[in-house]
Amino acid sequence: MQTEIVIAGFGGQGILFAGQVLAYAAMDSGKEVTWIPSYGPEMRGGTANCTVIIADEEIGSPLVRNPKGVIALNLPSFDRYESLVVPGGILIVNASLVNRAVQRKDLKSILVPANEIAESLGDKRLATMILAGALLVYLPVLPVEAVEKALRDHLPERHRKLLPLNFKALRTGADFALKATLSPLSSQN
Amino acid sequence: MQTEIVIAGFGGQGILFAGQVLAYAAMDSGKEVTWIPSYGPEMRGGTANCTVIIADEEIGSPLVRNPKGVIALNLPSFDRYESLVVPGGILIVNASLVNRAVQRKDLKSILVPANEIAESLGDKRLATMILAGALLVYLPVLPVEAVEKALRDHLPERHRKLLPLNFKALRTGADFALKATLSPLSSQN
Amino acid sequence: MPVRGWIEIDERYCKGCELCLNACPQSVLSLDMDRLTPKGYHPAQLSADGCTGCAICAIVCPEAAITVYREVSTRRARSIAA
Amino acid sequence: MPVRGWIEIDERYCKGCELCLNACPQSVLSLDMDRLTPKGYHPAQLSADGCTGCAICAIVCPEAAITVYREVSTRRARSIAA
Amino acid sequence: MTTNAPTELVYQRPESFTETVTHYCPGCTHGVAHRLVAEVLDEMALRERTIGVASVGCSVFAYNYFSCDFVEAAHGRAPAMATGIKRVLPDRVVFTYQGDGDLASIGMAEIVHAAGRGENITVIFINNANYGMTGGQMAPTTLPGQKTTSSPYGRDVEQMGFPIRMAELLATLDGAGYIARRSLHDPKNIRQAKKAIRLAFEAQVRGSGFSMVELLSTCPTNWGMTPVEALRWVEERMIPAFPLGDYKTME
Amino acid sequence: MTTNAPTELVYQRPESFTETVTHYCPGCTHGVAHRLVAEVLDEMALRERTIGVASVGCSVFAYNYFSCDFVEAAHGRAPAMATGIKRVLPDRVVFTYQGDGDLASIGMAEIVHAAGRGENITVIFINNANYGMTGGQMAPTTLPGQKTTSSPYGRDVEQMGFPIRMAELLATLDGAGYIARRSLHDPKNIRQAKKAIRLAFEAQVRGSGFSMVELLSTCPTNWGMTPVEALRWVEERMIPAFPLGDYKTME
Amino acid sequence: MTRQLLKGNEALAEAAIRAGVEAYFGYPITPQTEVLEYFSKRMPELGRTFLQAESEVAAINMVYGAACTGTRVMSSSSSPGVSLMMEGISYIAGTEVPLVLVDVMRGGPGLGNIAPSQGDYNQIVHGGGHGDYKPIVLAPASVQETIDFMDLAFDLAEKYRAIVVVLMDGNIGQMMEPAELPPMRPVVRSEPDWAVTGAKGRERRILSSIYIQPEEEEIVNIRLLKRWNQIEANEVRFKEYFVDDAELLVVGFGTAGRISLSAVRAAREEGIRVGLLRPITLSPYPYARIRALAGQIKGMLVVEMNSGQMLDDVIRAASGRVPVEFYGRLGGMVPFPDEVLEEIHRMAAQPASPNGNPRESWMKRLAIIEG
Amino acid sequence: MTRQLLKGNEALAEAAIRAGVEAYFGYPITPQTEVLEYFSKRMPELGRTFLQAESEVAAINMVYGAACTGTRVMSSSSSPGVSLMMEGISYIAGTEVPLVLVDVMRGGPGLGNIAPSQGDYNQIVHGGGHGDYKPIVLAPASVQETIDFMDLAFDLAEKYRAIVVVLMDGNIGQMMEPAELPPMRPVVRSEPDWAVTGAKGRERRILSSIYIQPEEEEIVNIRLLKRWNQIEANEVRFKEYFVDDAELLVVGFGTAGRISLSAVRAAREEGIRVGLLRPITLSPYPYARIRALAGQIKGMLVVEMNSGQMLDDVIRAASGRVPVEFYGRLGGMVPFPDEVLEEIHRMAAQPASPNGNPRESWMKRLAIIEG
Ligand SMILES: Cc1ncc(C[n+]2csc(CCOP(=O)(O)OP(=O)(O)O)c2C)c(N)n1
Ligand SMILES: Cc1ncc(C[n+]2csc(CCOP(=O)(O)OP(=O)(O)O)c2C)c(N)n1
Ligand code: SF4
Ligand code: SF4
Ligand code: SF4
Ligand code: SF4
Ligand code: SF4
Ligand code: SF4
Ligand SMILES: [Mg+2]
Ligand SMILES: [Mg+2]
Repeated sequence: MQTEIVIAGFGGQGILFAGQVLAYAAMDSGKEVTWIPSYGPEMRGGTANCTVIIADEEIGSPLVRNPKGVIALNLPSFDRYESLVVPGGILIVNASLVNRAVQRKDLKSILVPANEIAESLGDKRLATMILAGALLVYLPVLPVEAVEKALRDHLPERHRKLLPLNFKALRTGADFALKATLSPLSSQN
Repeated sequence: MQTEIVIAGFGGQGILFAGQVLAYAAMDSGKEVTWIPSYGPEMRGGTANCTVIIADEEIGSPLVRNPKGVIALNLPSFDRYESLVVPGGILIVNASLVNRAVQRKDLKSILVPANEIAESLGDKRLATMILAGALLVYLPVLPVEAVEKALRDHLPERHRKLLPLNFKALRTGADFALKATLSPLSSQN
Repeated sequence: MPVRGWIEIDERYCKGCELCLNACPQSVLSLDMDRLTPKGYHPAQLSADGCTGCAICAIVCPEAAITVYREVSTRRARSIAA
Repeated sequence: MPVRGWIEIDERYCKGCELCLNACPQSVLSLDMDRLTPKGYHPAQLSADGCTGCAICAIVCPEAAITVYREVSTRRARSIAA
Repeated sequence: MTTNAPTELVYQRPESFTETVTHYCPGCTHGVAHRLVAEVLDEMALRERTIGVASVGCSVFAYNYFSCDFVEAAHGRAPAMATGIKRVLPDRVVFTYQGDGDLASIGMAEIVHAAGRGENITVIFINNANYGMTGGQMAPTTLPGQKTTSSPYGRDVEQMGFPIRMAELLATLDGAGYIARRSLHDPKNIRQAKKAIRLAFEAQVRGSGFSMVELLSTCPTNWGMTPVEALRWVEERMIPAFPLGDYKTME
Repeated sequence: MTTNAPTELVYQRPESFTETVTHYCPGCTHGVAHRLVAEVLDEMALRERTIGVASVGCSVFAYNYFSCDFVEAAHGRAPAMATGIKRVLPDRVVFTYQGDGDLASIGMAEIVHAAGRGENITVIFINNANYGMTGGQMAPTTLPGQKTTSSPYGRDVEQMGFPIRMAELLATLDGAGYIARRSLHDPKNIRQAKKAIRLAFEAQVRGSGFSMVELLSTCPTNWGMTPVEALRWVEERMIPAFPLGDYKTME
Repeated sequence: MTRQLLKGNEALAEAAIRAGVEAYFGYPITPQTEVLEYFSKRMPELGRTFLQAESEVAAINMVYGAACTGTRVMSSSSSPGVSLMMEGISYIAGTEVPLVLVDVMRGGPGLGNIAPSQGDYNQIVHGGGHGDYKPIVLAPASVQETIDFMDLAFDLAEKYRAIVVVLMDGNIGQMMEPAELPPMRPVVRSEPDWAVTGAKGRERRILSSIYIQPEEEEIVNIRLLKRWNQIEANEVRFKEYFVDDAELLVVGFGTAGRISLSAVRAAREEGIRVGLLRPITLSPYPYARIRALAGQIKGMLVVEMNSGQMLDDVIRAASGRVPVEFYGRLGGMVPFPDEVLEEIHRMAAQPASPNGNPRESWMKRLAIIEG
Repeated sequence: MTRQLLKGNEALAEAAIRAGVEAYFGYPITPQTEVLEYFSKRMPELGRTFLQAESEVAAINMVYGAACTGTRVMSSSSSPGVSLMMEGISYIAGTEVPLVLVDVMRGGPGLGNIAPSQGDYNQIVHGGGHGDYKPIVLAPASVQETIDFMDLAFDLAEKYRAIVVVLMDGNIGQMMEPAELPPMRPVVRSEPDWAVTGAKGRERRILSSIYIQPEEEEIVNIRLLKRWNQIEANEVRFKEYFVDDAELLVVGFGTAGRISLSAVRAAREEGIRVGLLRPITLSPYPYARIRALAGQIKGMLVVEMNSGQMLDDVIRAASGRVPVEFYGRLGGMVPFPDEVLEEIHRMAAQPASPNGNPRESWMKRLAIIEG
């Protein structure tokens, strides 16, 4: 069993870190895992994404064309990955930076206004963590607790004070997802 | 027909230039010719030698193991080339810097105190030209006149005043050679 | 009475860096917290009266996002017309 | 009376460059035109009386070819012996 | 805002700029330096005969933002590349745009020799006290004690040496025609920076030899500051280490 | 000459020299510079803990003449190689011996950064106003108007730039501890050169950072002069362009 | 030891430290910079030498100097930076001092991009600096291998006084995976009998790459050649997957090898008898093993993230005994496993002729892909 | 035109001038320095650009800049200097501007010596800078050819926006021979449609080797590859001597080729049916011709002034169809014709097996020579 997750957006949105947290959680849960980033030359605002593969056995390629779960944090990422998610996969979209609806009908998708929620929580870099919370609701490859433990164990010392906020982001994202309109399953409005 | 001449000694003895003069003379006489130098990293006093090949048809290798004529201007060159001259070939030795006799019996050799003669002519850089004069007596691949013409046509402008001296050096070398004891032919004393 | 001026901020360029806010001597600039540019930034906006068209905001803007206009005083307007 | 000195020139090293000749304040050095070193140079030699052992030749010699000796004045000789 | 009074345009985006949005981080003063160069090209009407030489650093894509011809040099070699261009097209205006890693670290030989030769080019030198593009490593201009990703305990001058002041160093060379250091941290200094840039291009047009303007610039991202804090850091920390002024002028 | 009076040895070949005959041209003052270094190593008893770094130039075989450990660097990179050695063996004495082509042309970046870092090494820098080994091409130190094999019409400062004065340039760097320029053209200056070399090695032993002695030196062969004429050329032509003196001292 | 989630670049730096590296000299360049940054943090903690050089040219020459003292030393860089090291590498080869260099390749030529690539295979394996020398080249495909190969790299470099390049594409450097680090080895300062350390109580030593007499240089060249023969005899390494009964063989190194593994597994699930050979030493190359397998199988597929640079070596090894096909992506593009799987399908369906030009036919297929 | 006695290095410089080179940037290094010195004298006379750069790194980047303006420009260097140019060469390849570079090889690796060598064949032909690119490599064997190939070099470089290296050993550069120079071509300043010259009355132009999106870089890489295919199809050049009825074939380039010619002539005089193929383009390599000849002959002998670098290409071309043997001298040593003749004798007497390892058997023979 192998699950592939792509998180894609701009640099500065906390993407690489969120992916790492998932990877830590997977390793600590005894899984095989790879995390691989891909980024542009910009320090801020450029393309940034990462692929996390979680599996029960040794992982071959750390990259896949058709991931099971995608978090798209901006419009270019959404444009690029909507068509790539495996049929039946999950697509979590940052509605704050995406102004169009999901076209595909063969996957589960949710639009989450992550920037707004993050800003209401007090730090816009929480956007990805919120979306990760949402993803894990529909792609239950890891229990949220494992992710929280990973955060606790691996958040760099100097960011330790952000731990509660990150927990909150995860939970808020999950809550939002649970309450949200999942398209297309219950969409069409 | 191909004739190979090696001139070998220290840098600063006028070796490369003397070789070039032979090469010019050969070309102007309608022959094929190659001139190739080999030198150490020192500007003065290091190894310097050149190989001149004069032939009637297109020349393949510009280097040969066993030249027909050798001018050895110092002891290391003498040590190296004595054994390499082709049997029956010519070996012209600068007696000013060589303190031993020629061992081989199967070639013609002359010892010429070229430094002394050169100094007596007024410029120690004439040593090689003196020895070249001697060589051409026994290796008549080019008439002395052709060499003189080459000197006249190709001596760099700024050295033009040295023309008479160079002629003199050639002639003095030739005269010395004609008068000298040619070993082994008339040697054993 | 100070000259009256105003500015336009091109949201394609603005990255909400606040350098113009910080530099404006009239403190008439703010970020528009209700809007996000396509790159996810809150753009700067002219949010109060009092802009003099001094162009200081434009001088400090790293994105060349600001265009500055100014009312021409009667005297200068005349000389421009001439 | 000046101190008496003398020098030795190692012909392995000497290249007949004349720098020592040029520098010697007593002008007691010359090239030996009758001899050639293995490299083909006329070596320098002490060719007149009057060397003071001042070592100036050694200081300028690029080949470190020169060794300099000097007679010890009676006073200094005593102090050396002491 | 509308008005009935006659209006004038006080400031607009220079014509020597393209419409491309920069990739710079919000508040990074690389953008200000770009704008000043573009304004000078506009004012001197040089755009059509100017060739820019971008370097390797955050300004690697400078060629996307200027509407003149551009080439992109290897890391540190912009002055050599500019030399190649200027020598064969002496009537064109050639400028390089280089960071402090590019110019003062790997490109030290090329900048010193371009200045020494009095190469008739203009150099815009962005000193932001670190390597921005690669994530904030130590540069030759990093201040003593400054923490970077490759001097995590702060720049220890015993081990890593002292900041190199390029304007001073290059001013020792006879070939250098105009060399100045300016800062981009406030409107007044920005105006002075622009004047210096203009003088530098004028020097080139006149054929007065090598000209360089060193600009103290921010890197909010790698310094871990807001853009506004970063301006203050330039003023309070960088200027004392890199005094502003003219280091070489033509008389 | 024999005498019955007690005699003393006034001068002999230094112990830090091997018995190898140099490959230098007759009268070339590279040999004098070598001798001075060897004398200082003798006097300070450093031979057994010294590592020399030869460079690429006529002094490429320096390692044949000194009786201490030696390495041979790539052209211009001796300061980097010396840095590598000194960093891992900080209690050893490390010196480079470089020509002006090596140090001031291709090796500009390495020497500036070694000085800037205050690298605790000693540099013996032979300025002979040309590239000796390759047959007398123009160096960054070639004088205006000087003819060389690559400036056959004389160095045209408009095209080829001005001589670079390394001592002055490096003295702008905070990491430089001791920097001096001396000449080898007569006994008095040779003595002063030796003192400077001693000060430089002492600086290193004390750990005072980068030290360099620039030595004005002859190249009779490529200058087309006798060795004695060449000394005069140093005095009359080079010294005015490269003033002797201390450019950086420790206080 | 426990498994830790480690990034390739950081893992290799820590592995080098545990292998006793005493000095690191380098210059930042993506996607290798984390190596330098990691050393900048750890080496001072341990009282060892870290220095950010002014350039890659300086870095390699600092390494050269330190290596001459017999110290364990290394550098790391990425494609353009490695190009700048070529003169220094050649000097190190000529001086016969050990060198360990990590090269984390990115898309090229020129400034190119910072995406992972294998476009420098030829530069590192066949070309590079001037003169007759060959480096040992190790190609890890996982974070664990980067760790394991650092140790090996130092041992080989010192054993043969040779250059060892750990050659990886940006993926391997940037990827995080669980891996185990070895325990810290105590640093043993041995002084090899050639090391230049100051002639205290012994004959002075000289280290240099000059042999001004061609006769002497020839002897050195032959010594290097003979040493290389030993290396070829003893140090060839590779990893095989599913080759026992394979009819098709995929050959790929580093990330391309891993991606191929996914494709091979998928093909095996479909019942296709395909195996994988992943060279670990790209130099010395596993010629003999590939030649042997060429007798057993019906077709070979070489997969690379370049235009088929290793392909030429596989062709030479196969020497016409079996058709060789090629699939590559270029300039920073990474193939997905499905692309390789498709190639396997194609080859399983209709084997090629041994005399075809694999690069040409790949380009034709590419042309179709590219439209 | 009349025959003049010309030195290779000076002849090529004059030939470049007559071919209309407008700018030269270089740095002194033996055995290439006469090229630079010659330009320093002639270019100012003609009002063209000569500049001695501060280093080879600077020189190649100056050339890069001038090439971007569409100007005919060149540089020259020798082995260590060429190593320093590798980054710049890769940038030039990535930017697709023309480059003509003369490389007069000397003994290596490292500082080595200043004797003639062919030890950089692999560096120039197969490796060199980072990334996927290939240069055209021309190997003259006489002063006349150095002259003729300069013209060709510029034409090819501009036609294909490619890198052309004129690769010669020090012998060819240092040798004097009678040769004819072509007449002076008028300099035609054409502005190619990619040249960066100031955006006067036209769209601005950008020249760069960055393609930050791997997708774009891949397209560029493929464009380079396709161009290379054209070059391979059109530009292979070689010279043959006595091959028509040959049973043995000697393959050698540059000086090794000339020396082999002497040996082949001597062998022919003895009645041995031996021919010579002298590749002129080392890249693209005359694979097809060698493959064809491999069918005709009984054995091949590769002669090089290195450890058998081109040998690998000949083996690939022969692909096991004929035994290939090797003879080489290294590190600045130049074989004499009698050495090659002896090899021909040996091969004529007892042909080798096609499966032998030519380098190993050569080394065994060498071991005997070396004693
Ligand atoms: C030869 C080479 N080495 C290293 C790099 C990696 N690199 C890219 S940008 C950069 C530093 C740029 O810093 P700086 O010049 O200060 O510019 P900034 O980003 O700060 O404006 C480095 C080291 C490279 N591209 N090429
Ligand atoms: C990379 C490289 N480029 C060029 C050379 C050729 N070269 C050898 S010595 C030298 C110049 C030496 O001049 P300098 O440093 O002034 O020393 P000098 O001989 O004058 O003492 C040059 C260019 C080289 N060996 N390596
Ligand atoms: S300075 Fe420019 S970019 Fe920054 S907030 Fe103001 S308008 Fe926007
Ligand atoms: S023009 Fe002046 S007053 Fe108006 S917004 Fe800008 S800075 Fe403020
Ligand atoms: S200075 Fe030295 S080398 Fe020169 S002549 Fe005198 S002793 Fe001989
Ligand atoms: S010691 Fe003094 S006096 Fe004697 S020879 Fe030397 S320089 Fe002349
Ligand atoms: S990393 Fe620094 S220098 Fe680069 S764009 Fe961002 S703020 Fe500017
Ligand atoms: S060439 Fe010049 S520097 Fe070199 S040894 Fe001769 S005189 Fe000295
Ligand atoms: Mg910077
Ligand atoms: Mg010099």
